[in-house]
Amino acid sequence: MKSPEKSTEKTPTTNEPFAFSAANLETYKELLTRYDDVESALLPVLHLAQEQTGWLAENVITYISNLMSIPEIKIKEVISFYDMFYDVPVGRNIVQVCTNISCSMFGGREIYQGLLKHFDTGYLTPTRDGRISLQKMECLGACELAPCMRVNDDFVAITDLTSAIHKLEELP
Amino acid sequence: MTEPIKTEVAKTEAAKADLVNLKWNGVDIQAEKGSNLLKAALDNGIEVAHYCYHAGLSIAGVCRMCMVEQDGNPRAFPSCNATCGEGMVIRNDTPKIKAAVEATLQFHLLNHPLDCPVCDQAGECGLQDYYMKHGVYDSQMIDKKVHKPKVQDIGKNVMLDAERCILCSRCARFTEEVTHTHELGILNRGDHAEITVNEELKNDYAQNLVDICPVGALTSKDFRFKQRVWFLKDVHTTCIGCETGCSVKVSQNKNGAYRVKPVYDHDVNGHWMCDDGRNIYKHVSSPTRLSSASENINGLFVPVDELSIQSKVKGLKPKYILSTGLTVEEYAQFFSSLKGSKVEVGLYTLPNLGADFDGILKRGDKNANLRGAKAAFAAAGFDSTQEGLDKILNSLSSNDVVYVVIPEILYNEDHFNTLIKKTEKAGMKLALTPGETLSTLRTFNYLLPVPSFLEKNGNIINHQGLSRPLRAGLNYGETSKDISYYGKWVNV
Amino acid sequence: MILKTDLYRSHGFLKGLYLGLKITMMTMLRNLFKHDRMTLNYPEEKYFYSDRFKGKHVLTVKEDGTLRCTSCMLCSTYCPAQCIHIVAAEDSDVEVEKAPVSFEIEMLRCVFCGFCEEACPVDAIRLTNEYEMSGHAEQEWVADHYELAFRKSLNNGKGIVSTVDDKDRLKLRL
Amino acid sequence: MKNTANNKDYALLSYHHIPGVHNIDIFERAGGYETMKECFNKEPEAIKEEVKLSGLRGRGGAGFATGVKWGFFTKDRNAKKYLLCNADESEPGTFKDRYLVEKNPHILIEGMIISAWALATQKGYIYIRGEFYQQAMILERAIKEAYAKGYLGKNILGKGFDFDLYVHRGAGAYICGEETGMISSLEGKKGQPKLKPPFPAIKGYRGLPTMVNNVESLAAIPWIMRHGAAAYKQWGTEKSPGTKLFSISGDVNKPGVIEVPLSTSLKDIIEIHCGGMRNGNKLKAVIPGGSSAPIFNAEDSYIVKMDYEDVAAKGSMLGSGAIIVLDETRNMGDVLKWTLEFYHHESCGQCTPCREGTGWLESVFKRREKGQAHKSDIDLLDKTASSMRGQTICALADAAAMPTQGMIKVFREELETYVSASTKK
Repeated sequence: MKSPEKSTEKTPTTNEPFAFSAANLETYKELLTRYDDVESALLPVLHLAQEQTGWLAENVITYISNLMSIPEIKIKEVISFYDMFYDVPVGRNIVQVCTNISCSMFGGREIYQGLLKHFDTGYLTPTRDGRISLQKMECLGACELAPCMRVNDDFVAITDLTSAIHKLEELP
Repeated sequence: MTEPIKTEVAKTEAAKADLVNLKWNGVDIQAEKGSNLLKAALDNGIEVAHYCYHAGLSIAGVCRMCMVEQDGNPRAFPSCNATCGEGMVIRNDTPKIKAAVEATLQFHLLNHPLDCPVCDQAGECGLQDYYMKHGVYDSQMIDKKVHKPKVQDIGKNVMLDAERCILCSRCARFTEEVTHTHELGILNRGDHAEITVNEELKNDYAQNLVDICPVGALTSKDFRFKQRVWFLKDVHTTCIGCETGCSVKVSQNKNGAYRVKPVYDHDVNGHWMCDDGRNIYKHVSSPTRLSSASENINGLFVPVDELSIQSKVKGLKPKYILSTGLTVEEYAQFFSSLKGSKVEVGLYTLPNLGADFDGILKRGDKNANLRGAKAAFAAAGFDSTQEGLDKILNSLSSNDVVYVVIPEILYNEDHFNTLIKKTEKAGMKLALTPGETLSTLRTFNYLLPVPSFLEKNGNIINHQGLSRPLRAGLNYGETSKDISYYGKWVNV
Repeated sequence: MILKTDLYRSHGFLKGLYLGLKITMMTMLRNLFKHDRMTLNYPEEKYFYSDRFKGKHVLTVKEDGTLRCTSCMLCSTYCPAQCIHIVAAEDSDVEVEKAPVSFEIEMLRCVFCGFCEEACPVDAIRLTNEYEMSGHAEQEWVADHYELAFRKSLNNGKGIVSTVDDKDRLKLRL
Repeated sequence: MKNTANNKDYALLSYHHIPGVHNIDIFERAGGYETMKECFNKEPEAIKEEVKLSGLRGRGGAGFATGVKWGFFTKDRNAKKYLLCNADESEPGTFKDRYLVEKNPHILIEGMIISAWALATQKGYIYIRGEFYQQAMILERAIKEAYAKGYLGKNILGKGFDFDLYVHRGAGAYICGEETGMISSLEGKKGQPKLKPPFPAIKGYRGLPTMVNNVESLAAIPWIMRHGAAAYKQWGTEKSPGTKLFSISGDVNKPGVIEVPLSTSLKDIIEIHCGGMRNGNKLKAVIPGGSSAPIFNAEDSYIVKMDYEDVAAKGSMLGSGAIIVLDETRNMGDVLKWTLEFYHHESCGQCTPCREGTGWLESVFKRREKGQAHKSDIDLLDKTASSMRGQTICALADAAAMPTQGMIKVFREELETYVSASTKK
């Protein structure tokens, strides 16, 4: 669920139609063979689409809806339900900071607020150069690295705000 | 096209499965084995609070109001997800359950906006009804309520207010199971969950959403702010929109009729009705409806005394063209009023419109009482076919007077206009209009008011051959006489 | 001042007459010179009833001058004389959503019982202590919402602002 | 006392000391997949019997005996059915499955193959949470190796038994850790739990019988089958036998995952296996089984034995075995605030008591920030929590209510001072 700061006005829909790249189409076909029905492949397909375009806009939804003949409202429901599917434009790198019990004990929340102030951005809104989107997440399952942060797909051990900012400087 | 899923209609009466008897709050009730426990309680008139359960939809089990306790089962469980078994002892009046329902209702009302003064559902709202019985009268909720988008027009005459929604998912299940159009869904997670429509509503049964929504989240745009429901009285009658003949109730008071809602009818329409049927009340109390006999003076209709019309018509040979929207009793009375005099009577049947069956309820054949009419014509020995009508129309001459009963609901005006053009040759033309005075009636000499479907008691025969009653509500057109009154003019 | 009957009997006719006249003369002189007499010279001197008095209705307004009434019809439902007729319609401001297009009270039918005041959930209608409602027979006796809310006597045409608002109600509770 | 953690002949981490054991050849050289081959000669019923005898209890959180759960499964071998591995692991404080799968994915795959053989499921999915991307890739590679070796796919080891295994990534929702929530998510819908009855063993994924087990439960199957149920019972007590992975975090010198026999005392775990309290602070409280387990104060923590019965006796639950240690510098009000914020964020929104209740519980702490909370709000918390329990489809409402009531029972004064601390009088 997006946290309350999620803007409620209609997200800007890029109008040119979306389509899977050739490679993604292959993986899509292979994905279908894994399941006994088409709907079960929805989550992996949405992951695939998000890796290709960064975030899931209206045109992505209509494309997947026609491709898998799933009603659009069902896809919108799924996208808005899960934290890792984004229906708002996000930066190139997704930085998830854990603010749950073990990490908050070691300053996870202060680090998250500090990063927001440092990059002067809000929940999930990309920084001006479109490089980073910060996301406040619940327990990321790496409590021994508390306070823990995830950058794109890997865990990053940080000790405090300065080490976190240092780690994010190197990102492309 | 998928097998028409008429809810419970096509289902032949299953052999009476063996009945089981169970105790509910100490009262013995009987129910079919394996049937829904909550349905059994409601059928036996036991009051069980419920929001998400609806007999015509699947079980969601999310509102958690119908919790019951069973001897030997420590945990309370929702009765809508349980089936009837032999000798079950169920209680929903124990203090534990009462407290649970009270707390759950407070949870329902927690983020519910204080909209009762401006909400159309007030008076028949599920929250209001249960609040009186199960309410926590001193709520401790002093925080800011969660806000969601209010006043949204989602098309097809339905307004959505996501803040009032208690997320019982009845509407989402309706668009998924009954109309298979998947237009409504619940976005987001937790208490930011919100009912939304995908672009807009497109199906023909959208206004059923307004009926099944237990709160004021989905309200009808046509009825918006028109009247408070406690000022209205319901008249149970039948829809004359097409040959299905759904059982409906029309809410009306002395100022007029305001809305039409379906009534559960096991054999014909189940719980639903189509959107076209929702407008059948409009002509009954509309200001442009003919209220007294009137004469056509170069295009303007001026009220005139009936007797003067009778004198004008004397001596001409009368011919009648009846519509298919009349009741069986009216046909019988009309034919008996002719008392066997040699006169030609034709039947104007409306043309077939759109698909002959849309898979749920709507049918293309718009003649409400076609079978009743054909039977009455045959009994009285008149020709009810199209050729018979054409024969009468072609043989019209200047010394004939033709009475045309205008169909109450005209979906296809130009087909009717061809009929009117054909009657030009007659010497004197009289129109018996139950509905509004249409512009095309200018060619008629006289207009005579006749009662609309909401002002007469009688029966019509629907497509299955079942007779469905029409009941008169508050009659406003006191002056209008029924068809047989004009039938007597034959021997004047 | 109760005449003592035994006094009158014991002192004979003349004394009784004298006592009666004395009381009348004293009252007359006092009224002439001390001005505490009961009568009011209406219309120069008017009697002001307390707020409890149930007189002519007023439709209160919000700070921005619009009617507070949401046309929820509770007053017309509760009115024993059924003399309140309201027509509701969509309001331009989505926050308000519903407002009365016309609010009429048939002043001749109204029994001034104050039930509408009790029924109103948002303190939109009150009975003021105004009692001057006389008029000619052919006069239009149905008070529309303009007269009920913005007549001269109400804060000379600007209407009476009622304070019950969501913000205030929440503030009160906290 | 000898450091009994991570002993080589324990059930789960016995291969963890071998470098590169995620590669199938090294895993086989160390004795991997032998048990699987032996089991294929055994009768499936015998395997089920052995697991039942071992008394292995579900390691996901409820602690329901795996053998009994397998007993509910349909016996009809050629009916279409599924075996799901619950690797969602979103319970705050829990990271044991990640630690297990990261280093040694094959033990899970071997466990699933043996279970599939016993239960005759044709297809299996490992539902792993979306955030564990690298772990999903590790599992994906391990499964490819297993397919290459012929341990998966059609006609495994020539026994005419085929079993396909795939990895399915979730997308960040704690509710998908709940059995039926995961099934809804696997069906491509919102991960909202389904009504029970019918239970998944009878009507689960796509309406077919589905067996859902936790990673740790499935990973223990190979050891049990190799050494027999009796050997497994040598650890732990009669009712909670075997070893358990504990993920310890918070104020300890060496947070991490340890494998110790059940009913090891919490005192030993903290002092011996985790190197004692961080910079020597005094222990104040311990959350024994993840965020949904009510909290222990210092006295209980020292005497409790970490097994299902003793922890339950002390009023909490072993849950997923995630121990969060809190020293005296920690403030219990903060801990409860974070827990309730977690449950408010993660409630799936289906049932009204949980959807609105979790929001309301957390609103008391939001009011505290604005300085408008009062001491009486603690009673409101308690009353709301108790009216949420047992009213919903899944146990998230209970998981939100129990820690609240537990915290109020143990640290009531501290909560009251915390809540009314910043109220501007």
